[in-house]
Amino acid sequence: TGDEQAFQQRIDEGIRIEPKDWMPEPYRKTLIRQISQHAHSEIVGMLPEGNWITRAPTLKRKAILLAKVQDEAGHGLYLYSAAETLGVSRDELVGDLHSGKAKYSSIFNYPTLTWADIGMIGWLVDGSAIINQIPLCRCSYGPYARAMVRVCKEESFHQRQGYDLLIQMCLHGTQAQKDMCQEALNRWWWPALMMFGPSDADSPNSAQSMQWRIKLFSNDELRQKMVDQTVPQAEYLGLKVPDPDLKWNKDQGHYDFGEIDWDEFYAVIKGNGPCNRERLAARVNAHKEGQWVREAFSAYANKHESEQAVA
Amino acid sequence: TGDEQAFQQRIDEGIRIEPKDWMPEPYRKTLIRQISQHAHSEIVGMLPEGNWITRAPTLKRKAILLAKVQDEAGHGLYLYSAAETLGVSRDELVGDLHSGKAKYSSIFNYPTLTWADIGMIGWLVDGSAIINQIPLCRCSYGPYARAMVRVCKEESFHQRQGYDLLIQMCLHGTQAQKDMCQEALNRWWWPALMMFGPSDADSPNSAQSMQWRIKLFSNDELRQKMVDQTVPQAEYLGLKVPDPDLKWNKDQGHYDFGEIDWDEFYAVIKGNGPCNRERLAARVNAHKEGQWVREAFSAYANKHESEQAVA
Amino acid sequence: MDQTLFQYSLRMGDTTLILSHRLSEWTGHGPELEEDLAMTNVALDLLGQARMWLTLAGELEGASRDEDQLAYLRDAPQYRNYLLVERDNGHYGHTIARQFLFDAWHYLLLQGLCTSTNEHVAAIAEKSIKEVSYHARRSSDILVRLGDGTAESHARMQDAVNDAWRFCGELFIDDDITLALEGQGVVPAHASLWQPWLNHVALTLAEATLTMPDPDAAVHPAHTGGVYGRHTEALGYLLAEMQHLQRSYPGASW
Amino acid sequence: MDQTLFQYSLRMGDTTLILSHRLSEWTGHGPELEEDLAMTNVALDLLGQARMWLTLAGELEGASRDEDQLAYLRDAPQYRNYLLVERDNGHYGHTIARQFLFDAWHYLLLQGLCTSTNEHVAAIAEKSIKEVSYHARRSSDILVRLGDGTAESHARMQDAVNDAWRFCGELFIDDDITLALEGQGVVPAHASLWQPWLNHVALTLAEATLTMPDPDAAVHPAHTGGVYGRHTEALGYLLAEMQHLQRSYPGASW
Repeated sequence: TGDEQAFQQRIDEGIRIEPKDWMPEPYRKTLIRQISQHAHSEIVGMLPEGNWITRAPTLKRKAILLAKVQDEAGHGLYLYSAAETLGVSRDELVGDLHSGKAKYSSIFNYPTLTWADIGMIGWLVDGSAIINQIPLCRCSYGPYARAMVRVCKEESFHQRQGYDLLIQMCLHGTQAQKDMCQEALNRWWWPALMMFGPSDADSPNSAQSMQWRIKLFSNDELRQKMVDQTVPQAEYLGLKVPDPDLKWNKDQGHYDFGEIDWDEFYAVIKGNGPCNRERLAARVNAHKEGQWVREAFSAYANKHESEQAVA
Repeated sequence: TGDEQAFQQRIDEGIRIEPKDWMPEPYRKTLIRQISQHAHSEIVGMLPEGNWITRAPTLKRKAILLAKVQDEAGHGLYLYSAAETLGVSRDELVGDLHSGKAKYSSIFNYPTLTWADIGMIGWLVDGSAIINQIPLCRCSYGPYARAMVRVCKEESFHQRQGYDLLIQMCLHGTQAQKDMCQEALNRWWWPALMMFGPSDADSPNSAQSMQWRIKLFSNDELRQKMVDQTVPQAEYLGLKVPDPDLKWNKDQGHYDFGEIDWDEFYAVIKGNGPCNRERLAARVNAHKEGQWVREAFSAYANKHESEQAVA
Repeated sequence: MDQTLFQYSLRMGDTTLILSHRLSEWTGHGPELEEDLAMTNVALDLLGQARMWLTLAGELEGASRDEDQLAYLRDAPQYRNYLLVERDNGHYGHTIARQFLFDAWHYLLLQGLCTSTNEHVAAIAEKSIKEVSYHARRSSDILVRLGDGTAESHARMQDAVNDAWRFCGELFIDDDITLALEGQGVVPAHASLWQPWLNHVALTLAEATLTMPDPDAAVHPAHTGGVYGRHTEALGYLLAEMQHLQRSYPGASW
Repeated sequence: MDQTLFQYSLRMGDTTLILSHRLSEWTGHGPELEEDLAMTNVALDLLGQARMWLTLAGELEGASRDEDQLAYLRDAPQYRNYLLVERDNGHYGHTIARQFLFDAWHYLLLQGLCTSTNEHVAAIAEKSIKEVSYHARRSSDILVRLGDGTAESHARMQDAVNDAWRFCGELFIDDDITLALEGQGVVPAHASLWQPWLNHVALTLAEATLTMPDPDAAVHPAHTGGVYGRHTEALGYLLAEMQHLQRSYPGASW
């Protein structure tokens, strides 16, 4: 249709789409799914890191971690707001999360078992998230692009903090601390690579999303970027990346790396990761336990609104 | 009446009263109150010690503590059974505990704050309990007297274990461990003395109970016995009894000791001890959370009873 | 004065640290996202204050203990926090009631500390009072909305206020430490905060349609002793969790 | 063989110790007094078994670590227990379902260990199996009564069995350690216990009017790794609590 052509032309010209602009229904739906998944990931992502707040080993590290998890709640808020500009309510989106209909990033279905995991999440998980998200600062939908600018700025701060935590443990720490980091890297490396999603060959919706400029690089391109960026950082830390096939490819100017265990990837997506049930249960439980609070807030608001109306 | 005279005569002759024997109503009521309070004390008493089971410092100490708390559950069971011979049900008695109508020993309203408290409970609390209970092995009501024989045997074992724990900490321990014991004694000494109840002058029901031989010595006599027995044990541990007025009275062959803070005593009885609410809440909560289990047990029993009747 | 002020700084440092810990237990589990954020924010503020107090305490003690050694290497009997802040969170209403009662005291105390003759104390108080004035506004606001919300929330809040009440009196008790420091103009007498606190609490509870418990019932000897290291059974578990890493890897730096 | 058997003894010692710890959390909080007693009794038995296994482990290791050093001075990544036993207790039905599934495996394993070519292993197994045969009878009995009790208890038990199921497969996995020991007649192949276990579980669940989950769903790589130190998030908290005193007063004896 003419609308669609005009819409695509604006996108091709790099003009931002804003909430009041006409947009094709599939564009709207895809964006809602993508933004809300991103929002849910921020919220569920509070749990694995939150797991170490009460056990952080110094007061400074505790403050950094608390502030970081608080930032994630903030990201969740902007992103839900960005999704709401597309005509859905936060309640609907949260309902979809709790019913299991909506997804969130599978990485948060892995457990945080030692303090080194907090470093790994900052370094690898936030690192991968940034690589995924920086292009989205230039995506076609205005509210999403603007949310991403703010998110990326904070994420890159988080990533540096995570790496700093690991430098402390790996370069200035005891052997036990170094071992803890290596063991954590062994657990987090592959899940972090999986964060970029299936290989391009298995990613059927990518072409449309790229045309709409809500996806700007292919999964495999971004994954390669992450590997290339991260391997030297691991070397600096003195950690061994748990991939026997990893090696520098001089001709390509890239690292070659081993095959990802896609069975694991799909198992976690289907709900069979180590913590899927625990994560969802924690969110559902918080919501349920908080019901009386939310009800009281609205009862109070209604009461005092009507009082004001009378007065 | 003639019944009453015959009853009193049997008691005076040292003949045991058994469940099927005639007994005056006030005797029955007083015994129910006394035995059930004792049973409740065993059950509530599981909580302050249970508080350290998961934190016991060695596996051997953990095993001793677990076994001890288990014994207390067992004592609760015999004592409820002894009370049931007087025509009340355990459910009624437990209901009275949970509603706050029935009392239990106030000592269990004090918190266990360090591992040394586990030693203090064994040494001082079980020690006082034994002094209270040994005479009851000869009391006039058969089922109660027999329960007491078994209870006292185990309690005296517990007391030795508690004292052994303290010997380890005070005589073989570090300065920090000794300090921990002294601080614990400072908190437990006076409440342990209060376990014997108000002074004889303020203990109006004692005369009748003595006549019935369900109380064999006065509160003050028993308290004096406890002090005389315990002070040398404290000295052996190298601990200072927190009573500036304590001193050996050569003429009397007893220790003189300071005035008990009866305001504290009555405050705790009235519900204002450090842990009254927590203790009762823990019991009520366990009962409430266990309701579905008890209901299922009886549903199963009913179902399979009727099946058997049909077959 | 140094040892007296050392003790007082420990009390303040431990009190803010433990309350921060309790609030941080809500992170990721709040009743709605905005509450989660706000609660974490208060936890962060209190943690920052705890670090200032504990650092000051370490300097005054003169035994080269830094904030982490003080926070992570003392067992419960060495902790000096008030009992109110160490209690389990309970449901959200319990947490809010505790926070409301604490914030009102904390704000009044910091007002007094802002004019301390000790410049370190005054500086900490000035930095803290801006944060705490927000805490107090927020917890009062939520108390009112929950108290005057639904029948259920009203009942829960009344229960929560009643339950926390008996731990409030301890905040207003003076002893050798506070009296000595008051004599030097370093801290206000804690007893002097009682009447303004009670007035504020009475007004806010009334607005929340809640009944204020008997003021006399706020003080009971059974619920005091935190500042001398006599705590409730809750603190040991909290510290076991908080200190596990420092205790398990002695001498490691993080 | 010593180092292989050291590893295996740690697995058994840690598994019985952690389950004992979980059960002991019920002490004083059980649904009725008889259950409280019985649960504590099982906790005590398992603790006794843990002490035998850890003492054996310490002797085999040859590094002079005793049962307490092994129990109290290893952090979570050094623990070798199966994941099933470290999970939070949940409600009583969760605890019973876990116990039933565990006891059935434990009993079958001990049967095999009773004929071990290693006399220490055989001796521990013989002492343990008497206790565990009671545990298995008791947990089956309660499972049946709760499964076939009320509609509520039936639903709770079905949920509890489903929830624990995915952690069962790990118990039957063989690796270098078990295979090496099996080759020497020290332990049975764990995989050999699967079919008898499944048969027993199927019969008991049927009697309890409960549906057995899909056997294939019992094994999933995401829920294995305990014996290599990859645990769930629950274990760290458990150990922080359990080890606090030993960690806080290093070198003290108790």
